[in-house]
Amino acid sequence: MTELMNQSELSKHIEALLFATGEPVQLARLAEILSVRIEEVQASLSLLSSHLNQGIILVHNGTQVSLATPPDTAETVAKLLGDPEDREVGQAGLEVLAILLYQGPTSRSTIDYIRGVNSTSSIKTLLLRGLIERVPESGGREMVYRPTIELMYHLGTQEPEQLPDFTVLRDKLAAFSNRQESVTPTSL
Amino acid sequence: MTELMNQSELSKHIEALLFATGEPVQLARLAEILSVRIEEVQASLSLLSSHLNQGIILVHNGTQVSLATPPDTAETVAKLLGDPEDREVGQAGLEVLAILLYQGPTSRSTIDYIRGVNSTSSIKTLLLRGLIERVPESGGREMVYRPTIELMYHLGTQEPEQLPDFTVLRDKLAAFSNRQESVTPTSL
Amino acid sequence: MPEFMVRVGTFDGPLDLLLSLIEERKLYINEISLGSVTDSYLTHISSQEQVVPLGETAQFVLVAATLLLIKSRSLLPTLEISPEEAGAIKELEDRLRRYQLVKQGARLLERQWGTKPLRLPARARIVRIPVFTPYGIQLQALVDSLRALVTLLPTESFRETATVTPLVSLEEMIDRLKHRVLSSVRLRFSEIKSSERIEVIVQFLALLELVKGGFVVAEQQMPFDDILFETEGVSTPRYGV
Repeated sequence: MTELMNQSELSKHIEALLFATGEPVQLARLAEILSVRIEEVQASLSLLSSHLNQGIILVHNGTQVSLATPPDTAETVAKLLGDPEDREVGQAGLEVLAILLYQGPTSRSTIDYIRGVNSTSSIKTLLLRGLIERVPESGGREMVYRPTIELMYHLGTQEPEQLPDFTVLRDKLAAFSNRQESVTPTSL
Repeated sequence: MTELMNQSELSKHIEALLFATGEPVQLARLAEILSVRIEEVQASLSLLSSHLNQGIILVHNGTQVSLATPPDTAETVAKLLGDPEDREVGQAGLEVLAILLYQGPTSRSTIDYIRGVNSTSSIKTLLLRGLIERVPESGGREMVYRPTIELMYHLGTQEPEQLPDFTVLRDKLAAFSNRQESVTPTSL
Repeated sequence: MPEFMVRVGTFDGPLDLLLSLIEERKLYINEISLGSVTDSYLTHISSQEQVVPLGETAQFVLVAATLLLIKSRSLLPTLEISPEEAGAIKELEDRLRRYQLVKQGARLLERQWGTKPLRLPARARIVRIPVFTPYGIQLQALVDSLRALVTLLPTESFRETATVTPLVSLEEMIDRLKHRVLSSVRLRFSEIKSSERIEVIVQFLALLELVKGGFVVAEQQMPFDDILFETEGVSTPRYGV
């Protein structure tokens, strides 16, 4: 059956899959189940995103995708289900998240260098809460941390790009990270 | 806010509500939450039904309504959810079950603390299988997880106290999780 | 010298402390502002008597060294600095600017956190799995997994710590030196020099402040030679002042 699916069919099946599992799914897993290439999954996701009605949105972080309710329905949904467990994140944790969201995947040593202080325990807590994950740097041998889809839910945003002041902060931070690569960090 | 909702807004909020609860909802309950009359809920449901994308459908029996996946996606959905590999509880799931059986009802943060890793997806899988349930902590406001009767059937045990090494293992777990209470998380 | 109240105890590393000192004064990050907060920085880390991890102490002291370099340069405009020293100053400024951006981002995230959360289904949709399956749960496997987990539970560990040696603040040192110079009229730097490296730098800066303030005059015969201080107005013949 799956061999003959066109993009609209694919998008329909992806929607059903995401709806039925109710949690984030790896793009690679979708491709496997539907016997198509990841590129086709991605194309179908764009299609799906544009066809979704307003009460359900698509959330993604690059490798994972899920359906969720949009931020402006949060209040109504809380009336039916109560407020979600939403423990606060401390200042140190917020700084680590800001680095990962606005600057992109970052190694622990770079996080320590940027904050001027050891971030091991903040990183550990964020990992425990499923807000960040540790993955091999793309094309490199170093391990880097990056935001999970779970983090997007708490921030009420479909993707990091929709965060306030995203491009401004990202570009300013990028200017530093390019410069830093060429300098040996002397003080940490 | 809800007082000024037009039909399209209503339909959006209903969609979000149905998506978030994951189970059938009484029309009367929707009307109550949205502060509108049942007739308006019904009208918005027709609108919603016509606007839904193909991968999710509206199921409706007169007094209750829910979202579901269309029949022609069942095979694909079964591949994701009914995958024998997925059906196994797995090592992570066993650990969560063991903690709940030996320690008694436990919050997610304590489960995470004991296992040293995030347990969200294991917990969700166990919930889905009906092996554990989520209930309010007795006398508290926190939500805790506990084993279901169905789990006891699977194990062929009438009560946790009959499990092997019950007291020894329970005491070790208790000693460890009590330590968590006394530690103030400093960095997060 | 203006007095500033420094909040004690809650700073997360030297950059956090330094940035808040600069932001309290509504200054831009540059050499001048860094020079102007040096004293407060030193006061803060010297008044900090709580136990902090060894690694962090080193971080605070490293930043202190760069600040003292900046301060010396502002007091002695002719002071030559090496390319590495210039690099260290530039690096500190860059790190602060970058950290300031990160804090901006953190504030935005804090404001947004949990206000309009996206929701997933509370309960996974019920998909009846047609054939009864025991989910692979066997009592033995379950007990084994718990036994293994219990042996892996971490025991309490202690972090390597060190107490920050209280440093003498610049103001304090100026007072102390003023007193000593005034009472002994003439003084050699070697006579009062502390054995602590950071403290020597503070002493040196304090003496420079005294010179700048016109309390004492200083004389050094040649570079790296001992420095002679005496009270202004002492009736000994002076040359070249």
